[in-house]
Amino acid sequence: MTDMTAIGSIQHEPQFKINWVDAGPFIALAALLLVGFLVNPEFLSANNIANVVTRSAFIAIIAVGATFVISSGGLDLSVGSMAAFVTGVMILSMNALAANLGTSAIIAGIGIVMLAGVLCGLVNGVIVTVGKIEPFIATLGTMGIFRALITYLSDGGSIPIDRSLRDAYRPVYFGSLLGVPVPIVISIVVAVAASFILYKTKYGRRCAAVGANEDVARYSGISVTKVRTIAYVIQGACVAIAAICYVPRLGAATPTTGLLWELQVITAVVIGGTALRGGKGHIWGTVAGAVILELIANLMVLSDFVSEYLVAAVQGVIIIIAMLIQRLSR
Amino acid sequence: MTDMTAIGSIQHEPQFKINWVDAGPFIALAALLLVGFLVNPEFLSANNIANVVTRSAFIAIIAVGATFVISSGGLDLSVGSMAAFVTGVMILSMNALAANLGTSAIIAGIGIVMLAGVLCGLVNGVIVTVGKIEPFIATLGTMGIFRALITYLSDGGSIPIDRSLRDAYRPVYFGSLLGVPVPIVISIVVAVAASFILYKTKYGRRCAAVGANEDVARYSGISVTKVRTIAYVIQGACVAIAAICYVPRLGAATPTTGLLWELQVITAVVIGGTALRGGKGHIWGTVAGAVILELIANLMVLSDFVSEYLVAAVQGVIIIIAMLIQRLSR
Amino acid sequence: MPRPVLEAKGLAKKYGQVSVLSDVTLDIRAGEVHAIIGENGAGKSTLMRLLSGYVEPTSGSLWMDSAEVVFPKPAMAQASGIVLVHQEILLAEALTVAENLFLGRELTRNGIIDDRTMQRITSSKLAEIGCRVSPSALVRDISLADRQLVQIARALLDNYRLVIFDEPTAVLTSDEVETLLAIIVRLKNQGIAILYISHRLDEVQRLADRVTVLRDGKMIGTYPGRTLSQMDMANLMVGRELATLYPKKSIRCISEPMLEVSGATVPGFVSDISFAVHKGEILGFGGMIGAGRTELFEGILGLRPGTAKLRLRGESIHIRKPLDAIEAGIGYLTEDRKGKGLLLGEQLASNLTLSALSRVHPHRLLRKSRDREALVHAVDTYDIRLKSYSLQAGQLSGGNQQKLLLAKVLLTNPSVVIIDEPTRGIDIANKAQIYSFIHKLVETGKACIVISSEMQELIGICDRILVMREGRISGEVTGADMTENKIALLATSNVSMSKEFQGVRHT
Amino acid sequence: QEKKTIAVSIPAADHGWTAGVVYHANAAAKEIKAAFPDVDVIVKTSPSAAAQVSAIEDLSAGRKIDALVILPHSSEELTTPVKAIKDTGAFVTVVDRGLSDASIQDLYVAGDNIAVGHTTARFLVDKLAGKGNLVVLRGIPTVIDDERIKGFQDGIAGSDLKILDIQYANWNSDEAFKLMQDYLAKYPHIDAVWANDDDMLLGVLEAIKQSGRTEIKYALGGNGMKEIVEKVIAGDKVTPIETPYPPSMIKTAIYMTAAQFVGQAPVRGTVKLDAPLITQANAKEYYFPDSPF
Ligand SMILES: Nc1ncnc2c1ncn2[C@@H]1O[C@H](COP(=O)(O)OP(=O)(O)OP(=O)(O)O)[C@@H](O)[C@H]1O
Ligand SMILES: Nc1ncnc2c1ncn2[C@@H]1O[C@H](COP(=O)(O)OP(=O)(O)OP(=O)(O)O)[C@@H](O)[C@H]1O
Ligand SMILES: [Mg+2]
Ligand SMILES: [Mg+2]
Repeated sequence: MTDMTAIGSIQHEPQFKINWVDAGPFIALAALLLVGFLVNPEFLSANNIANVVTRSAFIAIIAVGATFVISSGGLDLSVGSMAAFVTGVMILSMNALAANLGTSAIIAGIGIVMLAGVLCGLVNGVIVTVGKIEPFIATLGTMGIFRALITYLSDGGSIPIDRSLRDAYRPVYFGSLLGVPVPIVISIVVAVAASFILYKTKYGRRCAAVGANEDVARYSGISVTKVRTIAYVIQGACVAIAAICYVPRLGAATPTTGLLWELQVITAVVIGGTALRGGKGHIWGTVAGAVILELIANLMVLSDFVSEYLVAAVQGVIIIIAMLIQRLSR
Repeated sequence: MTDMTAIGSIQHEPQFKINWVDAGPFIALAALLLVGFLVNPEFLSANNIANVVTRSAFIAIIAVGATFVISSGGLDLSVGSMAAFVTGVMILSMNALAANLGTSAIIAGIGIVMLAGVLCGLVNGVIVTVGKIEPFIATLGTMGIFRALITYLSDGGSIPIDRSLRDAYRPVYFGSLLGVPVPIVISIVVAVAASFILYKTKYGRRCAAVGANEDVARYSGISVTKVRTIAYVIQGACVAIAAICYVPRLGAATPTTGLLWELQVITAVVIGGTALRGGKGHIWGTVAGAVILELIANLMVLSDFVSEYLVAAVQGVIIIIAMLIQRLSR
Repeated sequence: MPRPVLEAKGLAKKYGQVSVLSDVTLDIRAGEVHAIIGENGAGKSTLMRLLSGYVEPTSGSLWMDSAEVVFPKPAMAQASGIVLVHQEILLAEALTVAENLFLGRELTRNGIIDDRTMQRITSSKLAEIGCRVSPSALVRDISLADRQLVQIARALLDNYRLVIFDEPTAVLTSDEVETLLAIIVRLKNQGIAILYISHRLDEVQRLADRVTVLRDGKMIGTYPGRTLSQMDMANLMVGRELATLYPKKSIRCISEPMLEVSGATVPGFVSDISFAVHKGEILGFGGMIGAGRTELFEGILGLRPGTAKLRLRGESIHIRKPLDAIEAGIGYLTEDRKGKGLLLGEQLASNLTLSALSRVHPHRLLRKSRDREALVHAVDTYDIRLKSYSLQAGQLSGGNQQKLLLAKVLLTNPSVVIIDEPTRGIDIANKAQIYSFIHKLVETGKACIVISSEMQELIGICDRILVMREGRISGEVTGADMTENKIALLATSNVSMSKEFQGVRHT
Repeated sequence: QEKKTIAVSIPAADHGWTAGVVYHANAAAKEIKAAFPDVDVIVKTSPSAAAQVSAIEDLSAGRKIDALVILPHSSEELTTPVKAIKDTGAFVTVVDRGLSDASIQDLYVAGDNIAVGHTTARFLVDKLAGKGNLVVLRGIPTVIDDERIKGFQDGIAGSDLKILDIQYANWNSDEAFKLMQDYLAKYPHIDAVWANDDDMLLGVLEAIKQSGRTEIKYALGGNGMKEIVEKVIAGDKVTPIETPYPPSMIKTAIYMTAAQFVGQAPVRGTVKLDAPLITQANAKEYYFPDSPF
C-alpha cells in the first residue's frame, strides 16, 4: 500500500469563513435601512432610529426567549396573551402594594411578574412535554387561557397603573443609560445573557441537540422533557422582562395588549435565521429580525405612497423580500 | 441442521384492525357530545347539531385542503384572508355580471372564485417552493397581502351581494338536499373527493412521501416542488369552495371575513391526527376536528357555567383535553 | 478464565405477537472479542439493543458482577460501562462533528462550554481511527463513512467496559477497516470486552475469540473463534450448505455502449470524468472514501448540481431532475438508505412502489392489491426476511432494508442500474443471491454499474473496474489485472496512472 | 405662508365602524388638501394601541406636526405619547375617547358610548312595557364595549327586562351569526336582541331569519351603519330604530382642526355628539349612501 497522506487534499472547510447564516438578517437589515433612507431621509435620523429600536425591544426580548423554544423544536403561540396576562398581574399587585410600600412596590411588582412569567412558561412546557401535545395546539390553548384571564382580571376593560407609581416607573421605558434608551440596554443585556446560555453552556448545546434530533439527544442521555420545559420557562421569563419594559410605555394592561405578538415574535426568530423545525438558534439574528419588523412598520408610517388599506400588503411583500435576501445571502 | 419451515410464516395484515390514529378524533368527538349532553340536553337536539355541523362546513372544507398542505410538509396561514379576498372577488364580479346575466351570474361567479382560489394557492405554492421560503413566513406575508386586498376592494367597509342574486343564491347555505343542509353535503363531497385524491391516487402517495422525507421523495424521482405546489393549489381550490358556501350566509365580504380561520383550520387538521411536521394526512379526522372546534364554541354558549370573560380559557382547556383524548386513544 | 463483564440470561423480545428473539443466554468476558453472526433479520441488532438499554426485553435478565441490572435508558447502560455503536447512524445532522461527539457529556470550564478542548480531543480521536473530517464540519456535510467513524469515536471517548459494534465496517473501505480492527485489538488488550457484529466473515475470523450464532431469533450456539472456518460460520448461520459466493463470470458479448458519460463535472467533488458502460456489462467503480464516486452519479442523475453529456443507446439525453433519469431507464440505488432511500415510518408496500407508481398502478387509481402483489413478489424474489407484511420500513433489520431498497429501484425496470454499495449490511448467503441477481440483469441485456468499497466484491462480479481518486478517474483494470493491489494503488497514489491508463475506452 | 401639517391617527379598518372612520378621514384629508394648499393632512392607521403609540412617535420624529387629530385605541395607553406631541407645541384634537388627562386636549369631539347603550335600553323598556327576556352580544373587550354595555344595563335597571345571556362576538358578523344561532337553540323564548354594533346585528338578523322564530320583537344594533338605517327608513318591524355613532365624527374633527390654520375663528373646547334615537321620521338625515359604512 502506498502511504495515506495523499488523501484528504480536498479541503471543505474554508480558511476564511464568514458565517453567512448569521449575516443574513443583518444584510436584510442593511438593505431595509437603505430603502428607508431613499424613501424618506428622515428615516435614518437619530431620533427616529432610536424610537424604532427602543420599541422593538418588547418583541426582541420575547423573541430571544422564543429562539430557545424554537431551537429546541417547540413553538409558543401564547406569548402575546401571556404578556398581557403577566402585565395585568404585575399592575394589579403593584397597585395593591403601592399604598403600603410606596414606589418600592415597583420592585415587588417586578419580582411578582418574573414569578408569574416563569410559572406561565412552566405550564406551557409541562403541557407540551409531559402531556406530549403538539406545541402548536398546546400553546394555542394556553393563548386562549391567558387572554381570557386578562379579560377577566380587567372586567373586559383596562387595568391602569396607579398614578402614584407612574412617574417613578417611567424611566424604565423613557429613561436612558449613558445616552442609550433603557429598553435597548435591557434587550442587549437579555440577548447577551441568552447568547451566553445558548452558546456557552451545556444547556444551550443540549437545546440545539433536542431540536436537531430528539432521538439522538435522548440516546445521548439528554432529558428531552427537561430541556424543552426549561426552554419554555426561559420564554416565560423573557415575556416577563418584556412586560416590565412595557408597563411604563402604555401605562395599562388591556384584553387587547400583546395581540398578535406571537406572529411577530415567530417571524423575528425565523427572519433571524433559526429554522422553525428546530436546531441551532441565532440570538443576534433574532434581535435583528425584531428590529427589521419594527422598521418595516415605521417605514410604512413615514412613507406616503401606500394607501392605508394596503399597508398590510406592502408589509407582507417586504417580509417575503427580507426572507429572500436573508436566504440568498447564505 | 433444523429445517427451514420455521421461517417464512409471514403474517398478513390482520383482517380486522381498527386504525386508532384515525379513530382518535372521533373518540374525542364522542366524548365531547356526551359532555355536551350532560351539560345541556338541548345540545343534542337535531336543530342544534344541524346548525353546528353546517357552520363547521367552512372550516372543514378549508381544513381538508390544509390537510394536503400540512401532509406535504407545508403550512398555510393565509387561508382566512384568502377566503375573504376571493369572496370579495366573487361578489364584485357577480354583481358586475348580474345586470347582463341575471341569476346565471352566480354560475359565472363560481367559476371566477374557483379560478381566483387556485391562483392564490399557486402564488403561495410558488413562493414556498420556488422561493424556498419557510412556509410559515411566506404565508404570513400573503396573509397580510390578501387581507389588505379585501380591505382595499371594500374600502374598509363591506361588499354586499346584489339584491337580485341574493334569493337565488341563498339555498347554497340555507337550503337542504334530502333533508341534509347543503353545506354539509358540499363538505362531505369535498372530503370524499379529497380522501380519494390522498389515498387512492399517485399524487396522494407522493404528497405523503414529500412530507415524510423530502430527500427520499427526491431520490424516488418525485418533484418536491410540483407536489408541494399542487398541495397549495388544492388548498386554494378548497378555500374557493368554502367561499362559495360562505357568500349566501351573510351576503357580504368584509375585511373581517375569515379572521383567524387559519388557526382554527390548523387546529382542526392537528386534532384530526395529521402531524404538523408532515407525512400521512387524515382527511376524515380533519373533518371531525373541524366539527369538534365548532361544537366546543357551541357548548360554551349553551352552558351556563362560564363567565363571558372566561369562555376563551375554557375553550383552550377543552382543546387541550381533546388533544389528550385523541393522543391517548392510540 | 476472565470474569464475564455482562451476562444475559434467557433474553427474549416480542413486538406485539411477533417474537424476534427468544431465550438468548450469553456471557461477554473482559478482554475478549465476542462476535455475533447471523443472517439478516436473525435478531443481532435487537439483541445488542437489549444489552445496551435501547430496547427493554420482554423476558430474561441481564447480570453484571453477579448482580441483576436493568437498563431502562441507554444512558444507564452507559453509566454502567456499556456502549453501543449503532448499525444505523444516529447523529444529529445539524450539529458539528465535535458537538455530536460530546453530546450529553460536554466539557466545561468554570461552567462555560470548552469548545477548544472538545475540538482538540475530537481531532485526535478521529485521527486515531483514520478519519480526517474537521471537528467543526456539520455532520450533514460529511460522508456516510465519516459519520460512521464519528459514531465509533463517540464510543471510544470514555472508558467503557463493554463496547458493542453493530456492523461498524459496512460503510468503510478496506484501509479504514484495517485501522478499526487494529483499534479493536488494542481495546481488547486493554481488557475491554468487545461485542462485534459483521457480515464480513473474514473480519470475524481474524478477530473473534468466541462466536455466537443466531438464526431466526434463536441461539444456535457459542463456539471458540479460531476453530471455525468462514464456510463453517456461513453454514451455521444459514442452516444448510452454501454454494460459492460469486457466480461464474459468463462470457457475454460486451460491445454495444449503453450509457456514455462525457465531461461529467460536479463542482467541489468531481471534474471532467468520461466513461461508458456497455450492454451486458458490469462496470465497477472503486476508490477510497471521498473519491467522489457517489457525487459523480448523483451529479449525473440530477440529484445534485453538476453537468455531464449523456448518451443512452447512442442517443443523447438530458437529465435535469431525478425523474428524467428514472424515465430514461436509469435506476440509482443510494448508499444512504436511511436518509435518502426509504421512508422509515411508512409501510413496506408504499416504500417499494414509490418510484414506480405509474408502473405498478397503470390505471388512474391506486389499488391496494397491486401494492400487495408487488410486495409479495419482492419479498419472494429478494428473500426479504420479515415477520409481517404490515411492518414499517424502519422495523426491518438493516440488511432487509437494503434488499427492500434494491427491490424498489429495480421495480422501475431500469436498463442501466447504478448500485452504490449493493451489499452493505447483507449477509453472506444473500450476497450470493444479489450477485447472481446482478448477473441475471446484465444477461437480459441491461447494463450495471456497481460502486463498492469492497474490492473483493468488485473483483468478484465486475467485468471492468474504474478506480477514482480525488474526483478523477485514476485508472482502469480488467481481466487478470483486477487484483486488490492494483486497485488500491490506483486509488491512493498518482504515479501509476500514466502507464496503464490512457483515458476512457470508447468503442 | 408656511405649510401646516395635520397628522391624523386612527385605528385600522378592522370592522365596519372603523372602516367608516378611515373612509371619512381620508375623504376629509383629500377635501382639505384640495381646498387649502397650505395645509397638509397625513392619515395613519394603526391596528392596536401599541402600534398607535409607535405611529405617533414616528409622525413626530419624522416632521414637525402642527396639529394632531387622534381617535385613540384606548385612553390610558395613549395619554403619555399624545402629551409628548402636545409638548412640542402642536394643537391636539381628540376624537371619541377622551384621554386620561383632559388638559392635553385642545379640542375634544366626543361620541357618547354610554348613550348608545342607554338610549337603546330606554327604547326597549318602553316598547316591551318593562318586561321581557333579552339577549345581548358584546364586541371586543375594550372600554368602548364596556361603556355601551354599562349604559344599556343602567337603562334597563329598575324594569323587569332580564338579560338572559351576554357573550362576546368580537364585532364580527360571522361570530354574531353563530352566537345568535346558539342563543336561539338555548332559549325558547326571546323578546329582544341587542347587538351593540351593526356589524353584529347583520349576523343576528340572518340567524333569526333562518330559525323562523317569530316571537322576537326587536333586534337592535347601534352605530348607524347604512344597511341598518335603510331598514329604519323602510319601516322594518324588528329593527325600527337605530342609534347613531357616526364615524363621520372624525371628519368633523379634522375640519374643526383645520380651521385653526385657515379659519378666522379658532375652535377649542368640547363638542359632544349626542346619540339620539334614529326613527323612520329622521332616518334620512343619517343616511350616507356613499360611505362604506
Ligand atoms: N479531505 C476531506 N476532508 C473531509 N471530508 C472529505 C474529504 N474528502 C472528501 N470528504 C467527504 O467525503 C464525501 C465524498 O465522499 P463520497 O461519498 O463522494 O465518496 P465515495 O467515493 O462515494 O465514497 P463511498 O461511497 O465509499 O463513501 C464528501 O461529502 C466530503 O464531505
Ligand atoms: N420495532 C419493531 N417492530 C417489529 N419488528 C421489528 C422491530 N424492530 C425489529 N423488528 C424485527 O426484528 C427482526 C430482527 O431484526 P434485527 O434488526 O435484530 O436483525 P439483524 O440480525 O440485526 O439483521 P441485519 O443483519 O439485517 O441487520 C426483524 O425481522 C425485524 O423485522
Ligand atoms: Mg442489524
Ligand atoms: Mg459514496
